[in-house]
Amino acid sequence: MAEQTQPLYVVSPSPHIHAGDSVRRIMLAVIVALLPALAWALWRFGWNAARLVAVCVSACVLAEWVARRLMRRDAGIDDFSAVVTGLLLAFNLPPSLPSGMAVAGSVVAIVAAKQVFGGLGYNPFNPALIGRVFLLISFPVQMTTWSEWRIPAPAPGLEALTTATPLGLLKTSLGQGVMPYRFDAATAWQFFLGWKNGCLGEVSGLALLLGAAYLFYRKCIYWQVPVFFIGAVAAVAAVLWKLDPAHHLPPLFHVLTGGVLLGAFFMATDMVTSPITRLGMAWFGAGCGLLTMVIRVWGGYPEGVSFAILIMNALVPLINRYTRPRVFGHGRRG
Amino acid sequence: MTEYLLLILSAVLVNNFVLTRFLGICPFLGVSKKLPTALGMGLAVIFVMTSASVVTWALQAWVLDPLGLGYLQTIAFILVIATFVQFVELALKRHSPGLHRALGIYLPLITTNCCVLAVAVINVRNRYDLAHSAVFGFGAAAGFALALVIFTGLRERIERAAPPRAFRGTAIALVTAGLLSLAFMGFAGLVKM
Amino acid sequence: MTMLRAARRSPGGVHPAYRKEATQGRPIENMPLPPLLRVSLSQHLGAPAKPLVKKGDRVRRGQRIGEAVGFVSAHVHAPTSGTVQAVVDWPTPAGGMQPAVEIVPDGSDEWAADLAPCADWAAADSRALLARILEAGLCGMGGAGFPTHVKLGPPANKPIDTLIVNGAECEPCLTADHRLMVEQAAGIWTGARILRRILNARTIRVAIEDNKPDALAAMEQALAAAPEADAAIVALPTAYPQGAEKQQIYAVTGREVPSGGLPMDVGVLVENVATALAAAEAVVEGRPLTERVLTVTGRPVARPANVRARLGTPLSDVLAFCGGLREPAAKAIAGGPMMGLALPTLEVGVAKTTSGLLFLAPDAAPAFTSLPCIGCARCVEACPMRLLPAELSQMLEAEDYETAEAYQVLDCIECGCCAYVCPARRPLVQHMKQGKARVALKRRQQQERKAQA
Amino acid sequence: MFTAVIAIGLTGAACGAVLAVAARLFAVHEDPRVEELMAALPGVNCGGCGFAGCADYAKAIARQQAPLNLCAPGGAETVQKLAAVMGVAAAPLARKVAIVLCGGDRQRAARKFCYNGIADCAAAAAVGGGDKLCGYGCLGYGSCARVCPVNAIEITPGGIARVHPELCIGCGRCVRACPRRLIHLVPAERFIHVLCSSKDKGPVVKKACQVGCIGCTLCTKLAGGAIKMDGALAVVDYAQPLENEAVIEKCPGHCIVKVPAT
Repeated sequence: MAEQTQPLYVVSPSPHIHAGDSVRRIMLAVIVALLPALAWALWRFGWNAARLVAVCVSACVLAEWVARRLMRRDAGIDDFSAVVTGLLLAFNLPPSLPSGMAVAGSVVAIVAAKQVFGGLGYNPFNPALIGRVFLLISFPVQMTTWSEWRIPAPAPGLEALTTATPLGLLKTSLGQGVMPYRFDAATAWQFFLGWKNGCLGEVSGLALLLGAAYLFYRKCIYWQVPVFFIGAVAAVAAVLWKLDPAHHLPPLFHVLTGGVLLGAFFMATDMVTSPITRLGMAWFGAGCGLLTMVIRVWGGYPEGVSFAILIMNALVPLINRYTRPRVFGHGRRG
Repeated sequence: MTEYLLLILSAVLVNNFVLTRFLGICPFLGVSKKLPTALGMGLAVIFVMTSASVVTWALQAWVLDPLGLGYLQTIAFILVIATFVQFVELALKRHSPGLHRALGIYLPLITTNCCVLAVAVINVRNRYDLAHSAVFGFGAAAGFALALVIFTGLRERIERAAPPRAFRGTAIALVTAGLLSLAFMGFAGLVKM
Repeated sequence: MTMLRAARRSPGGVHPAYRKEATQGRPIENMPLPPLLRVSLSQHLGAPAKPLVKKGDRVRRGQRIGEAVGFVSAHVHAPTSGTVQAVVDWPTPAGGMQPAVEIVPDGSDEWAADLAPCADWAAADSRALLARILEAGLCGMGGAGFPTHVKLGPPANKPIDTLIVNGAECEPCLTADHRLMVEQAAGIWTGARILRRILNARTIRVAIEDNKPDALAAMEQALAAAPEADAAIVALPTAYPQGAEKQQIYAVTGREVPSGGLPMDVGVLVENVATALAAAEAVVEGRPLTERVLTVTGRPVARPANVRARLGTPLSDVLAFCGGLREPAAKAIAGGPMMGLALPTLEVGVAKTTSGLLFLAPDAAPAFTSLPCIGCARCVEACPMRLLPAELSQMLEAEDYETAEAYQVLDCIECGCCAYVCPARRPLVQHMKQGKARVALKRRQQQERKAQA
Repeated sequence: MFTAVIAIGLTGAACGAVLAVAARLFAVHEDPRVEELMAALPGVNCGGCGFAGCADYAKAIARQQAPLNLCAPGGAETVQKLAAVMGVAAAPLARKVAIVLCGGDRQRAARKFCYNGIADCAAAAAVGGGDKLCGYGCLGYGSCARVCPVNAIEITPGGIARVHPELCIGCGRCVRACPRRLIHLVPAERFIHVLCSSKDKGPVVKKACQVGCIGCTLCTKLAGGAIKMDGALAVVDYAQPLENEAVIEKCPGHCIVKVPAT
């Protein structure tokens, strides 16, 4: 009937061409986008940053390799997703964190938050954030010891060194109704450039924005999540600041401090754990921003970004279900 | 009025009965397969817990305390809760057999649901008056329903996941519930009780 | 007012490199008769035709050799004069086995005078014209293959006011329609007028993508030469799937075909330019459909070309006419790279719906994998029907057909945009096809059970 | 102590009264036998009886709309229990196991093309008519193995489905799952089978597979009526006994095999 004219043809369902992107290239793009923040962290925190990043990335990759072998699955480390998780986890750690804890956080992030569900694409929660929250709750002291930074004192001319983060100061001093320091254009510029302490990756807003621009260019993230996230933070902060300027700082402060920029552009936009419809992404971002401010202003922790994103990750299946676009040919006259 | 609001807020978010106090885990795992069933279970639990709080408070204040029978608290409470659950089961069987069949064994199991008994006992221990008991009962049930609905959404997602053979089914559900409660810890200290 | 812009931009869609340079400048070449023709009796949607000839019969070109069976079917005609060698079951591009008539051409190519040519078709009654279209065995030549006479006979309560002639040819690599528009623009306009006469529609719109400037110019000149009331050309922005029926109707007229409905529900009808030309030849010259133009292209092909081949010409002969393969090909595709059918063998005859023969070298044929979906939402972005391919494919993998039906899997037009952009290279279109088949089967079973109860 | 008994007794009485009223208000009639039938069924919910699960099958029996011997996994003793509940005598059911009537794995059956797509038989069969040259053969993508509730079907390294008779409970899910209808339920004790389902003629089968039935009809003579010809394909008629092992050696197509009976 059909003799073999030449080697067997490959037969597959349509389409037979492809846009060319792959999971590996996306993960590489995210890594490249993280490089500016990494460079600033190395420059700002020196050896500690290098140590932590190396420990986290290698621990994550090793944990993934071992987990995949135990689960007798293909060694999935070639898609660099473990490297991304390691980098993002390191960016969420204080520079002085001991390496042992960083390894523990990495193992929890990769095994408990990702591989136990079957690997990349099945995890409902952002692995790096699970690792960070696990460490924050297990080792509260080590996770909240920071490096020093020069504080613009309330009265001009006075300079002081402190190891508390801008948000930490806000939480403690505002408790007694005292404004920790004046927050003006110069301080805002100082915070934006990165002259403050905090976790490795969240210090320099400028570096994060550079990375985010690259991600937009490579179409790895959509604008809905970051814009609504930062918008919600700014909106809530603005309302509170208007109502009671004595006890609240302006919205620019809340956007430039803590993990908002890192969270909005890199953590909340993680493809696997964010909604797939544009409307859903908007709700997701707004939810993250709102919860961040609720925890920061009324909650027990000085920083709420990690918890906010994790809680919104839990809501993603419901968001996806209720924000479906109107199918072509339905609705108006369908 | 804000006091009641704070009470509800603390019962739903800060000390969520399922995610922070780890009560009512068996219906939480058993009924979280399909969203409509979970919603049905949530409403049933809200009805039972709110009414049980009121009646148990009355029982405690008017019967057990004056007669000094505090030690019979558990038996009396369970008696009342069982009656409410049986009442709900008969009503559901009559008015929505679909939901009744979907909830299956988990409807009568509300009797043994530790959330219901816990809310009654907490009301008594915290010396809440009638209004506070009812509000706290409603808040606790709302917290349970919220956690159940969120978890059902997650459960439908991880049904499609491919965990290793040892983790399939309830094991992966428990891991997810653990991570969810980790996330809910963010609300710690939200309300200064 | 003969050149219009698109009324609306249809949602979603992708922009693949359209790789038409190899053949868009080359005029159509007529292919000589092959040693053997294998004419399939199932070249159209609907029931395959019933063979009228048997082994040893002598046939002439245009003589009917296959009778349409039932309403949705089409006649099949002998592509040339010769003797019938056999009537045999043969694989079709889709892989099923259907009857086919093997004819050995005798080289005289003598026409059978079955259909009388009628030049003044404007005077003829529209029902006679429709009968001629049925007689000529026309079917959609864009790729679907829906019998044209069925399409041109909508029920009375569904009037058609706009006829759209589809010259978009949004599939990359294919240039058959493009060359037809450049070389036979007048014939296409005649065909369009005939179709409008049959439908007594008010407006004619010829939709062409703006990446074919010479085709736009040729069609505009032909229209200027013989001006026509309420007829215009619409230059659509180049995008895939601009040529899909529902998307083109929305882009040209702004109307949205309802889900599960047909274009006639919104008073529109779409016909391919090749079908319009074939209608003109059937009516004016009295010639049934016996040949068609297809693009033979792809890096492995020695001499890519647009070939006018007789229906039933084995694709291996068409390839030989184009100089054969100069490097091994991994895939042979009937149609375009986005919606074409990968062929197991080249021993298949050219059908009325074969718009192209594309060969992909091993490095240019990306493979599907079963990697898990990472929720990057690019397929949601690309889907022209605004479905959620990511969610649907995961549901269909878990065989949850109820939810898939609720997520409107039946509205999927299998255009391939989602699988084209999916970074995890998942076979999304295959998931959709399987899902649609299972959901349709489930609905049929429910109807049967309801009918019994 | 006395007041305790009175207090709790009164509370109990009050609750009892409330429930009594509620029971009458929400009365719902239900056939008591359905529970008993449910208890008798194994509860595998495999759908082998053609109903959506044991509950539906029990309801159908209670309404006398279904015979008692449809439950394959339950086997003979379930039929007895159901008969006891309904007070009716019922014919015992012979145990059946599934078998895949195709032997041509990757080494012995030629391929038509390299398939690239979902690893599922129904999906693969829809693309280009299946990647095996033989249009009737087993594609080996495991749709049946995934559906089997007791994992009795194994996909051999050669890429063909093979049923382990000792594990099979005869529920029939694999029969419905196979897109090429290659799996049949046969009596468990039978051990001679024609492992081919190709209706093509001899020369076509010879080119497609080394272990295909070429329609030589030799086995029908030897088996004396236990094997009949369906066109060019030899088909075992399981109603008739078949013991003659000579068929196995004599078959030129090597497609008649001895499968160890359980």
